Amino acid sequence: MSDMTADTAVELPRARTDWLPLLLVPALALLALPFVGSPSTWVTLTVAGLAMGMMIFLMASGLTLVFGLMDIINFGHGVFISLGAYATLLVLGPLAGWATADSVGLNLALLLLCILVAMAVTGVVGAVFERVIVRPVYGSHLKQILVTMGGLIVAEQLIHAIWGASPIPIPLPQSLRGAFVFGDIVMERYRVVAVAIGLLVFIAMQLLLNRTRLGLLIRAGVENPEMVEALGYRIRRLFVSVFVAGSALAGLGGVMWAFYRQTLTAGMGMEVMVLVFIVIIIGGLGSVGGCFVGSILVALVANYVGFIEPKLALISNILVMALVLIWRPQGLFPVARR
Amino acid sequence: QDIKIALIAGKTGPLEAYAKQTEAGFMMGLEYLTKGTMAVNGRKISVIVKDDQLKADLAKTLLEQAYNDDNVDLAVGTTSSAAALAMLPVAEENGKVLIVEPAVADAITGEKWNRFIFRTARNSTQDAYGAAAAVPASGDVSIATLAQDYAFGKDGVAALKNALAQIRPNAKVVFEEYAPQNATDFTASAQRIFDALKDKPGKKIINIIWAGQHPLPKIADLKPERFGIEIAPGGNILPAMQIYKNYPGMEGAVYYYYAFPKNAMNDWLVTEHQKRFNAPPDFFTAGGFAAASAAVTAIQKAGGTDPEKLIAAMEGMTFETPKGPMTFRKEDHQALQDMYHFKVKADGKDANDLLDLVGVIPADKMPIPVRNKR
Amino acid sequence: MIPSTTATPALETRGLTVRFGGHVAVNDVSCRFTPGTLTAIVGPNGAGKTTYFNLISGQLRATSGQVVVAGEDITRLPASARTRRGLGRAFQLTNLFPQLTALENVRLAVQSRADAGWSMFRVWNARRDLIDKAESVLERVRLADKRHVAPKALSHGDQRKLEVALLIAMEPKVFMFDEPTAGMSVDEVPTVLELIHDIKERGDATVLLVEHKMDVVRSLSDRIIVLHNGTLVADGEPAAVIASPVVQEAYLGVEAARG
Amino acid sequence: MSTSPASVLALPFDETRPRGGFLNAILSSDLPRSKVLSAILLAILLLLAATPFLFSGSQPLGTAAKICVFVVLVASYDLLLGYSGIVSFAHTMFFGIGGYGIAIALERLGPTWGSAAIGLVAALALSATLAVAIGLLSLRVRAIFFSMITLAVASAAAVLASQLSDVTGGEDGLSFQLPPALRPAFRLLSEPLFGTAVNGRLLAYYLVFFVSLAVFLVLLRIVNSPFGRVLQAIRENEFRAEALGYRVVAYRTAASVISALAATIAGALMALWLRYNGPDTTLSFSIMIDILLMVVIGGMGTLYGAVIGAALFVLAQSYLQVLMAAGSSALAGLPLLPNLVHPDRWLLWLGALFVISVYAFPGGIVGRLRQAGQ
Amino acid sequence: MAEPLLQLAEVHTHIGPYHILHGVDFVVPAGGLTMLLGRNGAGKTTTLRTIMGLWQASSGSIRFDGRDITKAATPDIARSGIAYVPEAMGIFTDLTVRENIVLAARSGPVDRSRLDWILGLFPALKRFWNLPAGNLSGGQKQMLAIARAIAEPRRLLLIDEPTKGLAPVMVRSMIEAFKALKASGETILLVEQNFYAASALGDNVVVMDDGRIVHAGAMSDLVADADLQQRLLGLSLDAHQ
Ligand SMILES: Nc1ncnc2c1ncn2[C@@H]1O[C@H](COP(=O)(O)OP(=O)(O)OP(=O)(O)O)[C@@H](O)[C@H]1O
Ligand SMILES: Nc1ncnc2c1ncn2[C@@H]1O[C@H](COP(=O)(O)OP(=O)(O)OP(=O)(O)O)[C@@H](O)[C@H]1O
Ligand SMILES: [Mg+2]
Ligand SMILES: [Mg+2]
Repeated sequence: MSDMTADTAVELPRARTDWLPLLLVPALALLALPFVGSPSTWVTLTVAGLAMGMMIFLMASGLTLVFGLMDIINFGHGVFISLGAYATLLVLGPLAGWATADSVGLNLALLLLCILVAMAVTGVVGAVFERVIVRPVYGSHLKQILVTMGGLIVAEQLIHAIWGASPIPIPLPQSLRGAFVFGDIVMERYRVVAVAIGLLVFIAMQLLLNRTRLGLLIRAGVENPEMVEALGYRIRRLFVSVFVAGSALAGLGGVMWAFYRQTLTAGMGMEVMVLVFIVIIIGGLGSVGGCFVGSILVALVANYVGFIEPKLALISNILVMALVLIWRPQGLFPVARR
Repeated sequence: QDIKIALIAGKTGPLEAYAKQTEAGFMMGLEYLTKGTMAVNGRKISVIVKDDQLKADLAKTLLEQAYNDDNVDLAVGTTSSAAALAMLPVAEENGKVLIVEPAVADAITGEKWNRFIFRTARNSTQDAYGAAAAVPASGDVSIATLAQDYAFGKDGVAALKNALAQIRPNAKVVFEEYAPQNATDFTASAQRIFDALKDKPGKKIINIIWAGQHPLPKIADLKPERFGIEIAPGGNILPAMQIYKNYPGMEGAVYYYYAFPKNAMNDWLVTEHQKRFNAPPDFFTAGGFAAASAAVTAIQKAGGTDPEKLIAAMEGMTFETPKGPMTFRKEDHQALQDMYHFKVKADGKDANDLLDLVGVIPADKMPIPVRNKR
Repeated sequence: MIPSTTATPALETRGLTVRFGGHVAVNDVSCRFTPGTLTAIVGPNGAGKTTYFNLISGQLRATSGQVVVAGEDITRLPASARTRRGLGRAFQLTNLFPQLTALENVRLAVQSRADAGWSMFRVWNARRDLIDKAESVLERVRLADKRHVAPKALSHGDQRKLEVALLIAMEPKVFMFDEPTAGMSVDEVPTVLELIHDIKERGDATVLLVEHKMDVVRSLSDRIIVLHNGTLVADGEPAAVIASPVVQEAYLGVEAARG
Repeated sequence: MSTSPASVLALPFDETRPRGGFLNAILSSDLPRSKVLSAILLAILLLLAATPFLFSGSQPLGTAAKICVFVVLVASYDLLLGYSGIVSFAHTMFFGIGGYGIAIALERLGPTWGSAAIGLVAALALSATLAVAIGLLSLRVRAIFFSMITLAVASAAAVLASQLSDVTGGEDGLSFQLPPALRPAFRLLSEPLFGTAVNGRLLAYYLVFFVSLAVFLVLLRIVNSPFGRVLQAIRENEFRAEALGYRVVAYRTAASVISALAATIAGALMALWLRYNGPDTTLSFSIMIDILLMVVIGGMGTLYGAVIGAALFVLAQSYLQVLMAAGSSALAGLPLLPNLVHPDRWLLWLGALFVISVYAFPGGIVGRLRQAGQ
Repeated sequence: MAEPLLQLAEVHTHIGPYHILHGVDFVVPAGGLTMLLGRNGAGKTTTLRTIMGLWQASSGSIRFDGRDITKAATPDIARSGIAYVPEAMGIFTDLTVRENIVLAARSGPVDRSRLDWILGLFPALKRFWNLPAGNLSGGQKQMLAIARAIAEPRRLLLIDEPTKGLAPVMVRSMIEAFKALKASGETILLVEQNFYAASALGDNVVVMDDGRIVHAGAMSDLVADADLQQRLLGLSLDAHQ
């Protein structure tokens, strides 16, 4: 709707698309092949890595919106992941039968329901969080870190208070367990589902941010909220909705992560936060595409390195980040300076 | 005058659940052993509970306070091994007894030990012997280990290798895989292990030595049975073991499971615990209970709380616990105790009905080396 | 054309060029600036004037060409090192320390000039001389009564004056003014012009002035150079340059400028 | 213009006029500028100086020592954050280096002053080198990227400390002995002074106290020097500072180095006081967050804020659980409330404290007091 | 006479503790171009910001098009048909020129002929269409700020010093643009230091000093009356010395 360059009488220069980072993924996969050796192992590792990347992306996408576009460092993002995970209990409690039912339909419906409920819960809590915790500290990173860290501690404690401190095992729906086996290649079923959902979310976000002026408005609003208001946009309302969307996405990521780990702990969201930060920095703050590529990159490298030289697995994420930042100091797709 | 006991545990932080169990077990133990009077030798017992938040420095400070400011007669703790290790010198400086529960590091009754230290908890080597004992005693057995890439994991693997050499010479560790401490994706590790094991003759087992979130389901989902590989998980607290349900038939060794020991103390514990907390007692509940038993038995035997008398009484002392009798070995004050060889049930009645007992591994079948210097 | 003096010029650029992708913002500009002269740089918006300044003072790195100050090639030096070699710069878009007081803004410039920045074990206000000098500079731009006001609370015109004050406080050998009077009210302009005039009169300083107000240019400059699309297209006596067709068309518009 | 900012901003005094006096010289002309603030600072100073004689028991002394150490640590961080506008998450790394320097040296080389000196010097050298390296490599990038890089560096340091368990003791950390003069058994005076035994523990406390005081005063001088003023200018507008002739990267790197050195000293003091060092004590991310909070509560960009922030926070941390225990038993009859103030929920209140204090003191406590004073 | 488009009555504005506007009173009639003049620090910018709701008037009233907008929120004021070019231009430096203009056109894609007209006025914008606006030259940024304000028709334009930093030839095209806008029925309130540009355009003039209105009348009167010029613009000069 915003593409007014379409057929104006004045010939306007076109923006160029940057394909290079996208090529990085296949290049990396090909590079790893000779080192891995066995093609079937390579396929297994690659597919697993892609799927893990999708799950990381789901957890990180909300943060890239909130942190990358709105410039709010939300250390509490992790708790929304946990909260989304725990919200599955609201569904799994009454509908436990759907998980063990021998019907793919029911199993998937259960997953979908979990996702919807979790997104609703985290969205609402996100709205409250924004209102109570974050709003007074727009513009000051430092205070954001502290306040969201405080919010994180409080929320984690509340999870403890509500659901108890012990880890809670949750069942992965019957038909999503196990793996497809093709010869020597294995593909976990759940990871296939994760890929589907990840792609869906990615496409939806891309459309929303690139086909509407939403992304522009957010970025402009961060730089100069006064001016955006003077142009007639209600930036406050927009920011709240973005924050809510970011939280709901974290909730979605949390559900996916919960079923992957099959155990709930209040700290499970916080544990992935460093990874999530690394991913959005690699991607370029605020770039959904970058976050997507970054997630896959990190997960793939982790798998290849874990197979080829496990000693390095400990620092593979940081290594990837360092290399990417040396190549592109602003991340793969810098949103700010194109 | 009251008998004062300090109980230090990591009550807040990621291991909150463990500390809760220890505390509950300890209090129930006192209650059972004093028949509800909470008094020994006519002296009332008061327990001061302190939270070290799993921090070593705080644990150390709290123990100092307990001995100096609160004047406790003896102390029990704590959840984290690092914190427990930091506490050891404090006991020596103050010349008072410290019963270590449930920290497992070997060094506590090994190189870092001093004569004021007693441990009711099992140590890592006992875990390793348990795991080794769960391995078949005859035929070729090839084992691959999966452990976390830091001192705890490395020591665990070394201990397992030792234990196997001692009691299961037919089994060999053929491959050691170390993954990052906070790893969540185990595809690469599993592939490496499969590659290492699949062409080996005889029984093939993956032994997992892991603290925290268990990688078991991730490995199991990759279908090791394709290559005839079995998984031997360690024991854990009940909520963590509930995942085992999905993989019936797995065998391993565990420190405590509520349905295994058959004795009056355990029967009382299981019924009472079920009544009060609506759940069976767990790993650390039993541990806390055992620590309480050690304390009460020692005070009764020593006829008071004089540290030297306590030490004299406790060396070589045998005391009852929900796991049956335990004995503080004279040399290093480690409580020697039974372990249990289990098999995961095919269909349990409820969420906590998980394990079948294959056999008790008696304490005297595990020749735990003495590692301290006296 | 200005006859080149035999003495080494205070500042010289040789074939200075900068490219942004396909766009050449400054294209092969060679020029010498002699001490004691004021050179006005004019040209349409986007001609490359500010970019030229950026290349000289080190905010941008040149794609090719050299910047030479008093015989020394400084092309590779960072901005701070160039400043210490006597290049001073005021910015077109006001660029100050928004939360520090006006006085502290100026004092920092004075302190840099006195090379006192690395002194760690002395209390700052023990250097009374720096403070006195900063105050006298504020006096000269008529901001003395606002010396405790931070730039973010100053009106636009006052911020412009403070920008000029910083440059004066640095006492450079080469002064570069980028539209110093833009947004300044009619009654304030003369103050600034007087200041610039004084600097020029002292005779040892070299002044470069970017300015769109032609009456200002005419009254102050000894020489005008014209940039157009990054290229130096004219260089010479003010009257002659202003009368040249390229200035008349590209810069002033087809009709002659007012007055 | 009667109401223009210029005339309203009639300052209570003109800070550009240096004034004489001993106090002024010691405090580098940066006086507290508020009566209440001065009174609080003086009270903190006196209390810290007299703690051993005012309170008995090991907890108050431990708390006071911790306050001293954190004042230095927080002040050194404020030099980075408040004065230079650099957000680094690697500050605990330097704290840890100091701690490990002392711990490793005293453990390996024996409990002498010489080994402590060697440990400290080595730690300072390592810290300075690392600070220069990090500074030169990464202070050029955007602020937020720098923060993230330091986050990665800090976690790498923690991993390293855990991996090098032969040297660092891994997760367990290191317990060690102090030089004889600092041990509790050492008596300087045979008679107690004002009822307090003048022993090695007391000497250790005063060592911590006076070194902290000295480092603090040096930092105070540095931030009020022309150098400190340049740092503030860079924080405000680095581009402009560079144009004014200040080499931004060099200044920032220098600030990082100074701050790292001070943090290293703080770490060394911490280790000396605790006779222990481990990853949780000096390296953990939660300490980093505590530091941030102390800076912000106290007031960024003023070193007095560090004093107040550290004192308040350490006190809260040490006594919050005690207070809550009292509160919870006082509220025993009521529904829900006792649960919320149960000592195990202390983190909940700490979290709330984070949020509330940032709101209640947007300019920190010092900012609030100074405002009120005008 | 019909109600003026914009009317300020006794407007006082405080910024923090400082009292900046001391009862500003003036009207902007519909359809014309009103100049707001005054020396530095007189309060011109503060007046425009108060109209836009970016500072809150502490007392007095502001009416626009028959509605009281004194307490309205900035976005609502903008939506009622006011466009604003701030003194500091308010360019979104991270966004491209195109994206800046896309945002300014609130109701959808810019009308093609209008865009052609704007890019005809400011060819540089066309040339740097996909360049981040932060990389534009000072004058080009100024052009973009104005292009943004006129991307869609509005009832009233508030423009703070549009000619600063513009080359003479651009000042000319800007004057042409304002004339065209005036002809199409838009009303303009312009703050300007460039008295000559001002006199070429203004229908009415308002002069401020020290947070108050010191003169209001027709521009032709002021241009014709050298004494008045001297008194208003020279007066402040004397007062300042
Ligand atoms: N980083 C950049 N990338 C691409 N183009 C740039 C960049 N920086 C500047 N330009 C372009 O270079 C040209 C020169 O800009 P400059 O600021 O030097 O102009 P100027 O002569 O100072 O104009 P004005 O009078 O408007 O201030 C402009 O067209 C600008 O768009
Ligand atoms: N944010 C602020 N805080 C405090 N005072 C301010 C602030 N902004 C402006 N002022 C003061 O308000 C007065 C009027 O400023 P304003 O910017 O409205 O003047 P102006 O007429 O636009 O001047 P100029 O022609 O220089 O732009 C000045 O004295 C200024 O110092
Ligand atoms: Mg320019
Ligand atoms: Mg103004």
